[in-house]
Amino acid sequence: MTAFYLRWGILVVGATILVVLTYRNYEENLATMTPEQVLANSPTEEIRVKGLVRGGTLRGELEEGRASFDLAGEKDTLPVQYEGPPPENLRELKTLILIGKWKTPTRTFQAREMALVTNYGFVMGAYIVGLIPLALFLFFMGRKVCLLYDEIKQSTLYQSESDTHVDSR
Amino acid sequence: MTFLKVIRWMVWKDLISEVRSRETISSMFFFALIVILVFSFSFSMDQQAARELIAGIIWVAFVFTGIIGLGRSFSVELQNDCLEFLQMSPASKGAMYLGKVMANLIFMLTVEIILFPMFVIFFNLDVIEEIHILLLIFFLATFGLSAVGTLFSALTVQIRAREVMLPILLLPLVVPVMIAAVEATKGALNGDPLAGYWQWLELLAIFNVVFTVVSFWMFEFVMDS
Amino acid sequence: MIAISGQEISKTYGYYQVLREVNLEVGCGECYALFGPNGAGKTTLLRILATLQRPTTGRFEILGRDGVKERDTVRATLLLLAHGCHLYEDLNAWENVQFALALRGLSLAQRQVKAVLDRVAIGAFADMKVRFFSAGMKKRLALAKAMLAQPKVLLLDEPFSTLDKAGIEILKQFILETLARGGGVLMATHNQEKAAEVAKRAGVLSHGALKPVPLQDLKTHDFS
Amino acid sequence: MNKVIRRIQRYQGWFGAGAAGCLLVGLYLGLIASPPDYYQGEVVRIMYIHVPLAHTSLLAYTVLFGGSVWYLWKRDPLVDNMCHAAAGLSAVFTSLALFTGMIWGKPTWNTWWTWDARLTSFTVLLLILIGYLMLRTFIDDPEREARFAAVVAIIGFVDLPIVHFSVEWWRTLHQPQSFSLRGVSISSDLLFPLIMMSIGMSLLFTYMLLVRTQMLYLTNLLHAKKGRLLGQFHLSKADS
Repeated sequence: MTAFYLRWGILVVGATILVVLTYRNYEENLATMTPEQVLANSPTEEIRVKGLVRGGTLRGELEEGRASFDLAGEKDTLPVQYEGPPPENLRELKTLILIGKWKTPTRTFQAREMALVTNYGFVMGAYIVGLIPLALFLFFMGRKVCLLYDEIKQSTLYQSESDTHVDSR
Repeated sequence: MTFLKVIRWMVWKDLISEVRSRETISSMFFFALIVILVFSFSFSMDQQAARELIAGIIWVAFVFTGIIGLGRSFSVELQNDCLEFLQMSPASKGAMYLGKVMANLIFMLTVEIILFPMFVIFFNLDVIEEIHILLLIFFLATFGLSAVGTLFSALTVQIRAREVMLPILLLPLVVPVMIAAVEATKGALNGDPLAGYWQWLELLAIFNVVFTVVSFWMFEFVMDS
Repeated sequence: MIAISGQEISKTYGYYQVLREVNLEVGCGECYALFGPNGAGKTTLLRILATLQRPTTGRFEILGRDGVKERDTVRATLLLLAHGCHLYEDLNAWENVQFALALRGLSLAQRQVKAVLDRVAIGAFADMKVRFFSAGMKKRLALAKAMLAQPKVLLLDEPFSTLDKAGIEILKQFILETLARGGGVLMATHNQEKAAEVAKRAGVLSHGALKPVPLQDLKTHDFS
Repeated sequence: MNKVIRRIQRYQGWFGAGAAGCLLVGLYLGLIASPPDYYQGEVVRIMYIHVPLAHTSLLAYTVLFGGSVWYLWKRDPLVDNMCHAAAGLSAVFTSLALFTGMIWGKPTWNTWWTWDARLTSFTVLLLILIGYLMLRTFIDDPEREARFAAVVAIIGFVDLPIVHFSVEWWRTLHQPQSFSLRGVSISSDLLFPLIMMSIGMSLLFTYMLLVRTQMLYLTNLLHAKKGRLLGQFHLSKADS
C-alpha cells in the first residue's frame, strides 16, 4: 500500500512541475497586454497586445503588408503601425493580438506579426477534462486492487486453488 | 434435408400460433396506429412539411412496432419453458434462427403493408409510380431489422429487465438501417431517379448479408450453454 | 456402457456454490433416484446433464460422449422431462407432438402417434389447444412426446407431481420400458415410495454434495 | 492464484512507468515546446489530448472484440474478465474523447456539437458500450453473462464500420464536410508530440487493462472463496 501511494506521489510531483512550467511559459511568451497597460508602462522589450481594430481608422496597403490603424482597449486607444507579412485577419472591428515593440518617441506601436486570439480556457479545459478523470479512475482502480490483495491475504481465505478441499461427508 | 425442414417447422409453428391468437400482429398494428396519431398531433403538418418529415415518421413507426414484435417473438417461448426445449433439441440452432427471422419478417412486413396505405391517406402521399421500389426498400430494411433483432430478442429474453434491454441494445446497432431506409424512402417518395438513392439500397443489402451471417453464427452461442 | 457419468461437477452462481464436486454414475438399464430438500441443487444437476448449463468445473459423459464437446450428439440421445412441459399454448396437442418430433429429426406414422396419445388418454383432446389443458393433461402430453422420442437417457425432474394415479402408472410403465430397452434414467423426486418401486440406486443431494443411500432406507427415512 | 495473474503482477509496473514517462514528455512537448498551428493557433494543442483518446478508445474496442472471440472459443473466465475491463475502459476513453472533441469544436467550429460523421459514430460506439455494460449487470449466471456479453461485443464491432460509412454518406448528402481535418497535412513539429501522446495513451490503456482485469479477477476470487466458506458452514450445520 505504501509503495502504491509513493508511486502516485511521484506522479503528482511530476504533473505539478509540468503545470508550473506550462503556466510560466504562458506568462512569459504568450500573455498579452491591454493598450492601457502599454500606454501606462511604456515597455521597451517585445510584447503582445490584444485589442479591437477601431472602425474607420484602418488604412494602408494590406497586400504589401503595410497598414496603420488604432487598436482600442477598454478606455484608451493605441496608434499602430504594422509592417510584416500580408495579414489575413486584419479587418475593422476585429479583435487581434499584435506582436511588436512600443516606440516611445513616436508614441506608436510598431507591430511585426499578427496572431489569432487564443483562448487558453478551451485548451486547459480539454486537458483537465481529458486527464483528471483518467487519473482518478486509475487511482481508485489501483487502490481497489491493493485493498483486494490485502483482504485476500489477511483473511483465512487465502489458499491456493488446489488446497481448497471441500469435505463432502 | 433436415436443415430446411427445421426452418419450415419453425416458421410454421410461429405462423399457426399467430393465426390462432393474433396477439403479436394486432398489438403491433395498434401500437403503430397510436404512433402515427401522436406524430400527427406533435407536428402540424402542411404538404411541404409532410414531404420532409414523412420518411422519418414512417420508419420511426415501423422500427418501434418492429421492436414490439421482436420482443414478443421469444417471450412467447418462455411459456412452459419452450425456450429450454429449443435449446436442448439436437436440431441446428442456425436453422432455428433463420426460421425465426423469417417469421418475424413476415409479421413485420404484414403490419407495414397494412399501415402504409394509412400513411398514404393521412399524409396525402403520391406513391403509385414508386410502389415497387418502396416495397423493395421495406423488404430490405425490415429484413435487416429482423436479422439483428431476432438475435437480440433471443438474448434479452434470457436476462432480467428484458423489455428495457432489447431497445437499448438494438437501436444503436440498427442506425445504418434507419439512415438508409429513411433516405431511400425519401428519395422514392420525392420521385427522384433511382440512381440518386441506389447506394442506400446497396448499403441495406450489405448490412443484411453481413448481419445474417454473423447472427447466424452467434445464435449458436446465444441459445447454447 | 455407462448411461450417465458425471465427474466432479461443480456449479457456482456468483457467491453461491450450488453443486460441489458431484460424482455420479448411472449404468444402462439402471434407474437412479435423486432426493434432497428444496434448493439442494437437484434441478441444477439435471439441467447440467441435459446440456442446458455448463458446469463451472468438472465434466460429464452421456453414453460415453462428452456432454460439452459433443453436445449435439448427446442431445439426440437424451430427454429432460421438467416442470415446464415444453408445450406451445396456441398449438393443439397433435401439432405440439409433430413439432417436437420434427425438431428431433423423427417422422413417425400417424397411427403410431395416435396410439401413444390414446395410451396417455388424451387422444380425445388431440385437436384442442394446449391453452385449455389442465396441468395434469399437459404433463401427460409431455409424457407422450417423451414416449414417441424414445430417448436412451431419460432425465426426470419431479415426474410424479401433478399426475393422477393412472398417470403415474403410465409413467412407471414408460420408465420400465426405457430401462428394458437398455436406457438410463435419472430422476429427482420427493416421492420416495414411488421412486423405490423403479429405482435400483438412490442418492441424497444436500447443499450441493451427493451421498448415496441404501434403497431399503427409502421406506423408513425421510430425505427431503 | 492464477499463473497469468501472477505474471501480470510482476510486469504491469513497466507499462505504468512507460505510460507515465511517455505522457509527461508528450505533455511537455504538446503544451510547451511545440509551435501553434498556422490555421488554428494555440487551440490546436487540444489535438494532442483528443486524438490519442479517440485512438485508444478504438484500440480498447478492438481488444474487447479480440477477447470476445477468444472467450467464445476457449471459455476462459480470465479472458472474460479482460473483456469486461476493456469494455469499461473503452467507455471511459470514448466519453473523454467526445468531451474533449466538444471542447475543441467550440473555438474551431463555433459550436459544441455537430452531427459530424466521426462524432456520430463515436456516440453510437458509446451507446453500444453502455448497452454492453448494462447487459452485464442484468445476468446472474457468470457463464451466461460472459457468453452474452461476448456476442454483443462481436456484433457491435462488426456494426461499427457500417455505422461509420452510413453516417458519412448521410452527412455528405446533407452538407459538405466543412469540418473535416483531412487534407490538412500535419507538419512534423505537430506530429511528434501527437505520436508521443498516442504511444503514451496506448501504454496507459494497457496498464489500466492489466490493473482492471486483476481487479475483476480478484473480486470474483473473493466471491468464490466466500461462497465456498459459506457452503462449508451450511454443510457442517446440516450434518451435525
